[in-house]
Amino acid sequence: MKIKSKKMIGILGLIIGILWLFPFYMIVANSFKTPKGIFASVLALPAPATGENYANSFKALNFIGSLTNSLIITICSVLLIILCSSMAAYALQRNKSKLSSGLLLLFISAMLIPFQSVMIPMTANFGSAHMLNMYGLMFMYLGFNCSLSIFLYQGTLSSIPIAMDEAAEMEGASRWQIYYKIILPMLSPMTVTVAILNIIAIWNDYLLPSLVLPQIQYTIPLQMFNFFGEYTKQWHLALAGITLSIIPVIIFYLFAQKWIIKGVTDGAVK
Amino acid sequence: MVELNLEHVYKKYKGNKDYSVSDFDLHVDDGEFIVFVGPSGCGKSTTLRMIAGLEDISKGDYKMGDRVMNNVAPKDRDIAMVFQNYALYPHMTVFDNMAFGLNIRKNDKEDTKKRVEEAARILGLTDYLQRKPAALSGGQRQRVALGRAIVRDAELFLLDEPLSNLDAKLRVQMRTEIAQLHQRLGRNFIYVTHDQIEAMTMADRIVIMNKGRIQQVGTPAELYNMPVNKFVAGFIGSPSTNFFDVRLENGYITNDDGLRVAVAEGQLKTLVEKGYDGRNLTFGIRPEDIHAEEIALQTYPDAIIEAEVEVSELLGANSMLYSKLGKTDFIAEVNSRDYHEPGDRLKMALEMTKAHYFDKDTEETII
Amino acid sequence: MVELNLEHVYKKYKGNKDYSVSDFDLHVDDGEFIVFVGPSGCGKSTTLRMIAGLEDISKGDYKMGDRVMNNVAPKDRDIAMVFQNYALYPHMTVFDNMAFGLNIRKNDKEDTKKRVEEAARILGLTDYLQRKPAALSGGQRQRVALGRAIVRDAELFLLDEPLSNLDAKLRVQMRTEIAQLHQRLGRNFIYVTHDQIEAMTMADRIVIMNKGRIQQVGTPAELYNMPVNKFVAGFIGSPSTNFFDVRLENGYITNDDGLRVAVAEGQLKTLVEKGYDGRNLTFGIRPEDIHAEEIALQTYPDAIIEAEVEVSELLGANSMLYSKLGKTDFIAEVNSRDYHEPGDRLKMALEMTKAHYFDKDTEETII
Amino acid sequence: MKNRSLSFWLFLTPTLIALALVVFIPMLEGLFYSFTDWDGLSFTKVVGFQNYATLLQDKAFVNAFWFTVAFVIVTVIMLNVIGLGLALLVTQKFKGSNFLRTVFFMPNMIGGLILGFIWQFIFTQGFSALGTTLHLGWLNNWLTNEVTGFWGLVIVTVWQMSGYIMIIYIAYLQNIPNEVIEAAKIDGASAWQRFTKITFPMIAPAFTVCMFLTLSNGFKIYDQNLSLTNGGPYNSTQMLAMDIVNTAYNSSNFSLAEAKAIIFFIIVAAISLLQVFYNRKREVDL
Amino acid sequence: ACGNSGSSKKVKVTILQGKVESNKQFKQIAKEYEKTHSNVDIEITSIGGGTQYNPVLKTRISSGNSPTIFSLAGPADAKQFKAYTADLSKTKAAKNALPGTVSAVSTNGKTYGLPFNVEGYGFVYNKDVFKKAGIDPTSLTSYDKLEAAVKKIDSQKDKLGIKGVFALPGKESWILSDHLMSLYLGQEFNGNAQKLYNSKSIKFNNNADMKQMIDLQKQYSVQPVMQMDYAGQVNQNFSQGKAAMIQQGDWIYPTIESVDSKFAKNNVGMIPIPVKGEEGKLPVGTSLYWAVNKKKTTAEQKAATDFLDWLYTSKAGKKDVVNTLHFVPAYKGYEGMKMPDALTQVVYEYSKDNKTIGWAFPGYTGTSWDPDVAQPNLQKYLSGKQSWDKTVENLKDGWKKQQSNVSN
Ligand SMILES: Nc1ncnc2c1ncn2[C@@H]1O[C@H](COP(=O)(O)OP(=O)(O)OP(=O)(O)O)[C@@H](O)[C@H]1O
Ligand SMILES: Nc1ncnc2c1ncn2[C@@H]1O[C@H](COP(=O)(O)OP(=O)(O)OP(=O)(O)O)[C@@H](O)[C@H]1O
Ligand SMILES: [Mg+2]
Ligand SMILES: [Mg+2]
Repeated sequence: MKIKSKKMIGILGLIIGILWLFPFYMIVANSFKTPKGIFASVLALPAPATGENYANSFKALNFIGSLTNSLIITICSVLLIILCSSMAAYALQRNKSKLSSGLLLLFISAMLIPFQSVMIPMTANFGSAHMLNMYGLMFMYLGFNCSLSIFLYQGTLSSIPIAMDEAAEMEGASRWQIYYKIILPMLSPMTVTVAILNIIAIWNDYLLPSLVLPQIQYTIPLQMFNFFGEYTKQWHLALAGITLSIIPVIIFYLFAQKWIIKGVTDGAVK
Repeated sequence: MVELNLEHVYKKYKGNKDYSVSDFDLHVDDGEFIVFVGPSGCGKSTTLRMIAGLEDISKGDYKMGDRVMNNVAPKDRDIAMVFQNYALYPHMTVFDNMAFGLNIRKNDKEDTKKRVEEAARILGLTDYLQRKPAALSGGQRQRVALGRAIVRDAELFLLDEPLSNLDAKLRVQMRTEIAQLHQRLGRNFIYVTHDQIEAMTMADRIVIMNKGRIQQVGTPAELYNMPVNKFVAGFIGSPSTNFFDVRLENGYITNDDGLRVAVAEGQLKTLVEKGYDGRNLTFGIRPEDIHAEEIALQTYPDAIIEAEVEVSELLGANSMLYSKLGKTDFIAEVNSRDYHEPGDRLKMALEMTKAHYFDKDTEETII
Repeated sequence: MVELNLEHVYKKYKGNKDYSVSDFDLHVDDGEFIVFVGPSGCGKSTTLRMIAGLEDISKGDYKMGDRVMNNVAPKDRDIAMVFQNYALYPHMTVFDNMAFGLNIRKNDKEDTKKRVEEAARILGLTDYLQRKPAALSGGQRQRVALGRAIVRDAELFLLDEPLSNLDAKLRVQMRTEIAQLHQRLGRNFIYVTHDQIEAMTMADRIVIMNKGRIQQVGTPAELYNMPVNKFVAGFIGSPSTNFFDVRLENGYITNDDGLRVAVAEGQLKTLVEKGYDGRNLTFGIRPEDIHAEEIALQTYPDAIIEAEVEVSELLGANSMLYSKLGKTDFIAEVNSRDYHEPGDRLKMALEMTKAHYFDKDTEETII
Repeated sequence: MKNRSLSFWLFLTPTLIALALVVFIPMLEGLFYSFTDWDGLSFTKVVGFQNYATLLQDKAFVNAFWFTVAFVIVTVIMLNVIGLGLALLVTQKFKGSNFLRTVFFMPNMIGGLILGFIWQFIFTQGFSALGTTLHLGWLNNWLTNEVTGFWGLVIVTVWQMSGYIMIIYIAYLQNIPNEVIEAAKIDGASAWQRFTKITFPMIAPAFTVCMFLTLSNGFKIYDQNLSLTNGGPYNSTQMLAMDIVNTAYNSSNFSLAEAKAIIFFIIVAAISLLQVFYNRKREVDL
Repeated sequence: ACGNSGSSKKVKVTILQGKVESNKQFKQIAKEYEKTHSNVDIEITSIGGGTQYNPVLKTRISSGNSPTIFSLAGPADAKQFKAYTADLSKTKAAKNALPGTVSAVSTNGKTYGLPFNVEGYGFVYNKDVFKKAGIDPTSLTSYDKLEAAVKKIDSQKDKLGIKGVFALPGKESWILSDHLMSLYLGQEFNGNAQKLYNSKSIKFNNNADMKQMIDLQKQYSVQPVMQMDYAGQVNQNFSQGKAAMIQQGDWIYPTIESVDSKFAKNNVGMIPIPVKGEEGKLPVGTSLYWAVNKKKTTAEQKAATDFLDWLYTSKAGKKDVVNTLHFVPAYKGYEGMKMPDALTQVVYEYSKDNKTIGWAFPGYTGTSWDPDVAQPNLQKYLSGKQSWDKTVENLKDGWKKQQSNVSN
């Protein structure tokens, strides 16, 4: 009986999964088609298949260079976000006062501000500080994305028993040590989640880097927009480019999953 | 030299109506081994947590020597603590759990390793050093919690029921280890336990609490022999003291259940002097001071009751007779050699010199 | 009618090298009260969890009557369980924690309320019904865990050290309540404890385990009086049986520590018959079978040893003498009336008819 | 941690500074600009509440508002139900559950424009092909009117975001101590009962977070709107964010756009924070 | 022409422009220019996607990081960036600009932008289909002739292998609101965007003609019209021979070519849309202009104008304009050069022959009337949700309202 229901769940999952994957089938299938092939029938399999799009897209995107930029920006920003926002969330969650709920409110409300309304004043300010570059961008990402991360961390922190802090405190650990040695490792499933969500957001971001980055620091999405002219959209190259650019993310995700799956807090306090 | 002073300490948790600890006043000498005992929920852990600095003190002062510690951060108090609920770090191996406090203090790596391995050996955890707490049995986890404290060389050790989940044999062993540690380090230990034998054997002094208040502080023998009130008399010793409502008349205590025994001479004098003659009071006698052997019946001819055995429990050398005298239940601990069936009516002799008398209203000890 | 059968059950946790439970084979009759005892980490909880269906059985079958239960989901087994680590629902009040199992079964609301309140009364939790577990003391939490089980009317009760965090008095009380519950419901109970008194007084049969294997199954008296091996003899009874390495020669057992006592007659015959004459074996005697009173010395003139007392512990009526005979440590439980100082050299009489003898290699009991 | 303690502030400083510089200070500047005739570069005069008066009569803004509200209601419900459902599905231990996680999350890995392109083809060609073979009329002519435009947006959003929501739910699900679930099993709770009585209450923080996220993202949604319908046909599927952007860039009316953004912020903040507070009340500290 | 020498320091010219599809080509040209002008350093950034360009330019400017040269899309842009646009009327390129091509960005005799190029639109047709149908496309000089031809083609759809005579992309509202309406509305303003931009009201007298043209295209288009976008129209239908003609411009050539280069080379042609009173004239205009940042140093401004002059008037530059950028030049002096493809050739020839009408639509594409009023109303009519009369009324009212608000 147990086995049977497992199978049923598996089959259900498979059906939903196929439904979910269909658009990806379209992306990948069309990325192997000639421009003519794409529009002859978008739904069909590529016939004949060509790898040319990938070669061309690779060149046009300056793939190695922009991949490097994307990686540097994404990795640094995400590390910064994880560190700073888990710290902040820890401070806020372990302090039960009006002030900290007020601060939390402030953080949360920052998420509601439409980006477009701060975009111009913000970049103007950063520009006058000569910070319109990679490093400025990382800092901006911290500002824009820390709220969500804090919010996420804050929620899980309540399930890390305060006894953990207390035990470490008794052993003479400082606040920082408690955070760094006890809390942060115990948060790791959430950290992986936070990392994934931020990586996705930053990896794909177009608007903000387009305002901030000098051409030499262009990321993949910025290069990708060269395929989207006013009238002519080079879908065959864009689709190949997309496929190329999500591969690193998928690889990361597959690794990260192992982490998420490994629930760490399982019943070990007592 | 470290003396601890708890001066009229109170604690009320947020959201509670009542104080969990009230007017807790205790002086602990340098190097003393103090044991807290008391019924579940009486405030033992709370007191420990205040000493550790994990709970704010609502009122009163906690001092080390003359220094008021109320606002000192826990990490600066140099305390090793075993939590009642272990509080193991789930993401660390057993080794790392035990080494954590030492690593934080930048203890020499080699020395840490040596100490942890030594502690693991003592605790029988050597095979488990690389496991995470989730893959341990209950008792193994508790030993890790204990290990975390014993590797440390702290100013003060707080142990909250560190052995409750261990088997008798291991418990005896651990008791010895803790006693040795105490002797070796000469630090103050405060130890919470529900195990009377632990309390009796380990403590320099026992603090017995009830409903957040200290009832009595004293050496094990003092508590056993001179309880200050009915609560202490009833709490110390297992099974606990039997109590009978009686009336003192003409040197005898009597009641409607058919109890009529002569009060021991010296005690009678005190009772009469204190004006209890002709009044109701509570009479207490321990199970081990009730005898059923022929020889005892002969020795105490005017302290004999006839009771009915309801249940008889064999506990090795002795048996517990759960008995009834009229409406009052009591327990007698008698030699197993004399076998008694449930349902037997049986003569028992009370060793009246060991008896205690309590005021019926205040429940204070008269003698 | 429910009989439980555990047929050669094995359990290996993922990631471990060894089996945590091996070849566990037990038949439980309808309505029996079984107690599991054994050293920490011996596999008691694991066995319980397999019976509950929380762990997969690696090998072997668990049956109720004739029905193999291995693949039945826990929720369909109709079990009430007290977890060693409580496993309270943190988001529910004490009331809701206890009522949960009944509500799930769509028990009548009124009845649920009545039952929970009754349980709370028994457990002394009436004042805490509206609190969340986080605001309870350790013992109170444990009582909630117990309460969750006792409100239920399950087919099978599994209790994993349900009283370890309670004080002696409350523990006695709870013991009685559990015994009454067992009587009233007539269900199977499996009970894990480290408390020998609990084991001895509550069990119909005791299962004693070591390193994942059953050592012996029997009534308390059987285990106490007829241990099948040295492990059982050493484990049952507290303090535990004293063991001496000896050599049987001419009706006497002797060793280099100066032990030389006559073997009791009946026992000697058996020993010789089994061919142990002139061979080394292990001699065991319980602390309570070692006496220091004059009268005993006179009664057992050819079973006298002279030992040195190292520590003397007063435990109410009796005292424990931690003593040394040559290189061998042992404990004697003697009457407190005869006071002995540490350092005293003392004559003690061994009650040789109560002695046990074990094969030196197999550690099996000879007699 | 005491809030008078140094560490409390030290832990908060980096994020507070970043937030101030990146969000709040520019926001205040924007607030100021909304009272001027700012054109994105400079302003000539302060006009008081004129922009706010204008926007109240702006039919496009009001239309966008109601369209967005409807969209938010539908997607918040669907995303949370489906996201949580997927999370529960893939946290069951069965073969391929890990693979499925990746599958459900993958839509997040591609950005807005491509998404719109792909889905346009699914709606226009995939749907009509299906509609013709199955003789289902309603599958034809998608995205050509307000209703199909609306549901098209909903479908794309759900397809994309539910993996996102799933991830968050998974993270919280993983945090529930196993022993509590075991206790519930012993208490006889069925899978569904375990979910409603134990799991769900214990992941209440996740629910709060996800409600908030879906709510605020629903209001702020732009990319999908742009790439799938671009507000069309006849601006019937134009949502608030797009209306604001268009006001700013297509009509070069930056100060009006700022005013709209402020009003928009106030509305969304009121709704979302109300929701957060309502939900936070039900959460427990363990 | 040489930059100013003397200073050994290189002059940096940063360019921000909105024609992404030419990004690569511009970079190549810049590199070539740097080779012969060693003291200039040119950095080109291309931003595309319509709404994306404008915010980037604004943030660049407001953060003190403004480009030396940037592109403008018409009078509305010119007005917005007035404070930054230098007068270019003295440049060689401006002097050589074809008549009318700079009027949209000129005020009071000052020129603030130089056209990238000229573009033209009309009906791009499939030569093969027309031939098979037996129709000479050049003969379709009036609406009636067009209608007759359309009906004729439509009647042999299957034989011709097409799905519709037209492919009208209902999703791309600018096809109607910008290109088509420009023809009918623009008549009131002689095709002058600047005039239209400044007018308080519009009469739109020729609206009935426009309706006729919309209806025709809709009725004989590949269906469903409202589902079709640019890619559907060009890539999917026209380039694959599924539509006989589409209303589009010369800019679609690269797209067609990328789909089927043979088809592009042999099969495409373009005829003017037959508008009453403007028969035989092709609407030709400019969609992007170069502006030079007046806030930059004179040296930088000089280097910038030098570059633009070089590009459009030097021999090497001209070659690049035509052969690298595939632009139809908006300047004089390109006589005898062959345009790279069939469609640009058409445009070039019409403009050479002066058979053109100006683009009026840049006069409203930068205003909110276009996206907020014109496009939705026309789409409503197209999808049958609104009558034509109501549509026209809304268009007129909307314009009046907007222009009274602007009140400059
Ligand atoms: N989840 C687990 N994963 C791996 N090993 C485990 C796990 N749980 C228990 N063990 C191991 O299995 C053995 C038996 O454990 P079990 O919990 O059954 O012991 P126990 O008899 O209940 O002990 P205690 O009295 O200390 O609770 C122990 O050695 C323990 O380390
Ligand atoms: N965090 C808390 N919030 C509110 N009340 C609490 C809290 N912790 C303990 N209490 C209450 O304070 C009283 C004393 O608790 P404490 O934990 O000190 O008891 P204890 O003596 O350690 O008991 P036990 O032996 O059961 O562990 C109890 O009645 C308990 O319910
Ligand atoms: Mg406690
Ligand atoms: Mg256990």
